[in-house]
Amino acid sequence: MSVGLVIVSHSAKLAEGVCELAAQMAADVRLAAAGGTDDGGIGTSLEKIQAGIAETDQGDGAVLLTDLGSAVMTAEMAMEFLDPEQQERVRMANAPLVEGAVAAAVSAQTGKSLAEVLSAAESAGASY
Amino acid sequence: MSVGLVIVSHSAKLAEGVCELAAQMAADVRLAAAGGTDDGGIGTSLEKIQAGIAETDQGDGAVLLTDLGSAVMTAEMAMEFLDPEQQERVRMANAPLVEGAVAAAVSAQTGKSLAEVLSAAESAGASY
Amino acid sequence: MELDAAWADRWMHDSARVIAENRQRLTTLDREIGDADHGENMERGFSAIVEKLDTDGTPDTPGAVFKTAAMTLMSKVGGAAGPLYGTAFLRAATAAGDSGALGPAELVAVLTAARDGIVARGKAEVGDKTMIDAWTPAVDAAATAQAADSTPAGILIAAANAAEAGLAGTEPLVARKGRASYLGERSAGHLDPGAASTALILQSAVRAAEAAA
Amino acid sequence: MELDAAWADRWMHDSARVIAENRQRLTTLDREIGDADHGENMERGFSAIVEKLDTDGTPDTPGAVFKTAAMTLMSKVGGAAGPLYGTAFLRAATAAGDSGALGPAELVAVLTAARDGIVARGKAEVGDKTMIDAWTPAVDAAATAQAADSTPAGILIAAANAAEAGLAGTEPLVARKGRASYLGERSAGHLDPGAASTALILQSAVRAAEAAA
Ligand SMILES: Nc1ncnc2c1ncn2[C@@H]1O[C@H](COP(=O)(O)OP(=O)(O)O)[C@@H](O)[C@H]1O
Ligand SMILES: Nc1ncnc2c1ncn2[C@@H]1O[C@H](COP(=O)(O)OP(=O)(O)O)[C@@H](O)[C@H]1O
Ligand SMILES: [Mg+2]
Ligand SMILES: [Mg+2]
Ligand SMILES: [Mg+2]
Ligand SMILES: [Mg+2]
Repeated sequence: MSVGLVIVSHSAKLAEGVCELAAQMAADVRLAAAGGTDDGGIGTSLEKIQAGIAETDQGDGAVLLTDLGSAVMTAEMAMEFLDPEQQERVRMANAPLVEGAVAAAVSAQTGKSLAEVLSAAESAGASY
Repeated sequence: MSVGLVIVSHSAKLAEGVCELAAQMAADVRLAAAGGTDDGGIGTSLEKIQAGIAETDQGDGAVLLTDLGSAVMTAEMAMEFLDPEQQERVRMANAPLVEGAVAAAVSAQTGKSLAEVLSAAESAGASY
Repeated sequence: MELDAAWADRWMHDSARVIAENRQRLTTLDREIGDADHGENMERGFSAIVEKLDTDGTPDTPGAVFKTAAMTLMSKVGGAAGPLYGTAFLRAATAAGDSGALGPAELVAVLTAARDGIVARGKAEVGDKTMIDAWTPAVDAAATAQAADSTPAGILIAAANAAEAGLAGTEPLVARKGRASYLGERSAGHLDPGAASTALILQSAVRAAEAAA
Repeated sequence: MELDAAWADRWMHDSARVIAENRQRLTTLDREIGDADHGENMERGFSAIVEKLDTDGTPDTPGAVFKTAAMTLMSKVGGAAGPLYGTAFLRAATAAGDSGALGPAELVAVLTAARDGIVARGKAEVGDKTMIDAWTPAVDAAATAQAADSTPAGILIAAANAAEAGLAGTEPLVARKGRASYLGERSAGHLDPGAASTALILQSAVRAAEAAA
């Protein structure tokens, strides 16, 4: 098993594209695309994020990556609604979406811990 | 007129999603999605990047944003093939793709210069 | 007049109506300094609240109405306003507790909790050109009115008037939170859409209270 | 034996053949430390070169063959190998100029220019676990062989053997460029796919020269 990733974006295509890209180097990592509103518009969906967490966290935890500020807020809400036990293994990365997702996916693929995957995502931001 | 943006990605969906997101706050900015290979696979396409530059640079210049390192190399090649006059107004941003694209798009929408749009993209990277 | 569950239900219905009427205006404000969807976002959220209340029947307490509003806004809005107003109503529900009708002190506690929820969620301060610039003056005015022994309706009027003034005050500000902050100096000279919807919603609370008077 | 346009044409055909034969192997290497597409990328590129040469006919000079290879690789490969080998062959074409057949010094200049093109494009240094770890020993060995008055075929053999040794040397390295660098320490213990394709291509150059002997 490994840490999973939830890609939270305002655009369904963007979230799917990030998963597509990250999957290239992380064939065994669970990646969930939580993009767009429930009715397919541009925006974020609490329900999609919750489903993404449920799908990707199979016990080793999940890292959430977000695009804009309102995605961060919706993702935070989803995290607050988790039961306390699961809350401990679901983290939001303060990282650039695409670059953080690729770095985190590779880290998860090599079996790294939640803290290591999170830090892989967050240090991806520094390489500019 | 304004500075245009070319979104260079290994994934067609990712490039389109970034354009969708950036267009929300930049209705008048020319945004080109140059994602995926010519035959629809994961990878970058010199031709799509060249077409994206041609489409977005209408005299005020264009900024290229990229996902991974090989996208950077393909984009650099596309820039080298431009005629010298156009070369002067086409720039690659050293910025996180999504965050840089949104910041650059908003900057272009408000009529900023090529240098300002580039710097908006590049300082988006710093906010982590 | 009592700030009971029926009042809270009327508040939500009146909000849905005025937001629908002002959809275009809110979206136009958001076009200037955002992504032109605040009207649609808010209408989607409040029409879903009304639908839920109409289908399930009015809950027993104001707190339960706020809880319904919170959950609905969180899942339906799709923009920043969803988690922000959602958290506001969730905190308001907690502050209202099981009370069947809110007294003056409870009302101030509810408004304060709502504002604090928005701050907890969005980390905005007064002057950042957000809905907080309507909420914080509203909460302060409510507390002042309550200290002066106003009725609940009087407290709501004070809050709504202060929110309206707060909205007007957002015009010269440079945004430091939310999408508008991408615009930097260019965000000055426009009203904040979220502050505008806040003023509308607080005016609805007044009308809902007056309807029962 | 002459390193003329016919040689360059045979070189490209032989490369296409061995790359197709080694597609699986290159992709397996890339699966370990990359994205499992180097075999497909290279086969797509070289089969397109061959198609172009067969359709248009062999150009007049080695330089023109390299130019065709460069343009085709740049537009068809889709991965890092595209701009890297594309730039290599473009610089090789420039170094070859209008020469009808490459003498020993020209051959070394062509190989050096190719390697320098890859460095200019990818900024890798020896030891970064990339194709440069095959190219730089190859160029050095070619220069040494030429200084010792080797024939063009001898120079190519020296280059190919050094590339093969360079490939083997990538195994313990930790990648500092390209996708494999994402893996950090975990990239050690695997051969670099691009160094493997480089060794194959330089061996093809030898065979193409021997075929004319
Ligand atoms: N961090 C924040 N804190 C408080 N209010 C905020 C924050 N971010 C945005 N807002 C409010 O949300 C409003 C925009 O809401 P909306 O258009 O629905 O969301 P979005 O920006 O996601 O499209 C802004 O006008 C502002 O009042
Ligand atoms: N910056 C670079 N400099 C030199 N060679 C590189 C660089 N980046 C990648 N490579 C080479 O490219 C090879 C991978 O090629 P390929 O799989 O076609 O590209 P991609 O990584 O885009 O999928 C690597 O094995 C390495 O030899
Ligand atoms: Mg909006
Ligand atoms: Mg929005
Ligand atoms: Mg590869
Ligand atoms: Mg690839």
